[in-house]
Amino acid sequence: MAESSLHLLYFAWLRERVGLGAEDVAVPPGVATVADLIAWLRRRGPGYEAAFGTTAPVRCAVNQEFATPDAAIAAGDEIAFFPPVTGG
Amino acid sequence: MAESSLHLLYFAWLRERVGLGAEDVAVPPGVATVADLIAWLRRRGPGYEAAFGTTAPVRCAVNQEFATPDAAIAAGDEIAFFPPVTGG
Amino acid sequence: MATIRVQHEAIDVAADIAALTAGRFDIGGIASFIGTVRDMAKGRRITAMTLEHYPGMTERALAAIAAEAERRWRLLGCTLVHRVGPMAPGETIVLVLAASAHRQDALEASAFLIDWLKTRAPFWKKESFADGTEEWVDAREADDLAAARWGALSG
Amino acid sequence: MATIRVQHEAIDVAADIAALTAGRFDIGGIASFIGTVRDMAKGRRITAMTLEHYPGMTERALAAIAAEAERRWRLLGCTLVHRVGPMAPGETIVLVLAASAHRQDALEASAFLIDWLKTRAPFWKKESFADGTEEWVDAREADDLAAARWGALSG
Repeated sequence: MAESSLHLLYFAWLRERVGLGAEDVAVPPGVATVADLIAWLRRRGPGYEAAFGTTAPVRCAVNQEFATPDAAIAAGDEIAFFPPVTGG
Repeated sequence: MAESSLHLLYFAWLRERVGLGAEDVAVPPGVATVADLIAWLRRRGPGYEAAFGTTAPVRCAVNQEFATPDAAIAAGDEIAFFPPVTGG
Repeated sequence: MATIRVQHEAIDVAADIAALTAGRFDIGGIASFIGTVRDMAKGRRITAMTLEHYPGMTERALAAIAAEAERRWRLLGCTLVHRVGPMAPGETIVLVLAASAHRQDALEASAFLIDWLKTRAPFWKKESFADGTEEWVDAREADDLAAARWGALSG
Repeated sequence: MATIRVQHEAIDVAADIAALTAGRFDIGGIASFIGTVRDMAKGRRITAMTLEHYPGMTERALAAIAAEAERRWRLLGCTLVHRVGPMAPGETIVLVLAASAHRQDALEASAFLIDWLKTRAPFWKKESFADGTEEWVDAREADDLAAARWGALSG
């Protein structure tokens, strides 16, 4: 199987730790869920490890809908990572 | 005992039926409660009977505090009659 | 602390919000309720609404309602403005504002204030209909029920 | 039907109330919630608050929240305006308006709208303190509890 291209977004302190707000990545076929993607991202460098390797809660949206770690992901998806929301 | 002088106020449809918004009255000693006063007022004329002799609910305030029919009244009191409130 | 006003003039909501919040940096939320004149009642078209009140008692009753809200919730400000006299459909009859550090206090207090105002402040509405007739508005049982859920006067 | 806006500009509460009610004579009440920036957090003085959001998802989330309110209550109008970017203490972060024929719908809807907005719309607050440090605001458990009392998304 070919690699999947994903559009990733990072917000708030996840953006600051990763060091960028958006990127396109190509992930190997085994990365099939949000949890898989997080595990794969953590191996990409210390910024990712600082963002995803903490006990602080991280939330996710797939194609602009809140998603849980077991949510499936597919090529072309827009996947965003961010802390619990604090608007209002 | 001497007669008691009361300051009476009428609002909304009670004012319209009585035909005036305010009056001072001197009531005989036996008129000791709001209920006594209403009974006494009803004998004063058709306007009063039209105001107080109906099944429509009438509310009362003695010295600007809501009062029940058994509330005592005394010389110098300001006593207001009105329908249930409908503000806001 | 509360601002209480009964007035013939139109209610300026923005001015009252500005007055409540001027120079304040401890307020986290302001909840408000604005009551407006509708143009229909019981299927009939209304051309005007006239509010009568009991001068003196009105201000006392509004102050008592505001004081009760300030006892029940942690408020940083509270405003009750009620219009009297004739007004047209679309105009504002009443403005309730409650300010607090955290929103729940303001939200609950504003609902309480309007519920109690509707059942405990001496105002009476008269509707003028398009056919020239006028009618005093009957008290709504729904208003009594809404007010009752807050329980009795404390203290 | 709902008005949804995310903006850098200051929020003009009076203008949004006017827009919601313009030409309408069926509205009996407008409930609102205005969230403002406080100048203290955890005992420290705040000099600025910066709101980040997720463009695209934000508008979708706000529209979904408004649609849910319109399903649950009989509303005649609904406005959600949220500011983003930097703002000073005392400024308005968020405005919620709900209009209805009878007040209970508007009051409950406005409380619901702000509770859900705080837990379901992708905004993040960063506080700048007087000592030059900055901190992302942690989500409040109280907000989750407030949102939870309205139950789950319907339909």
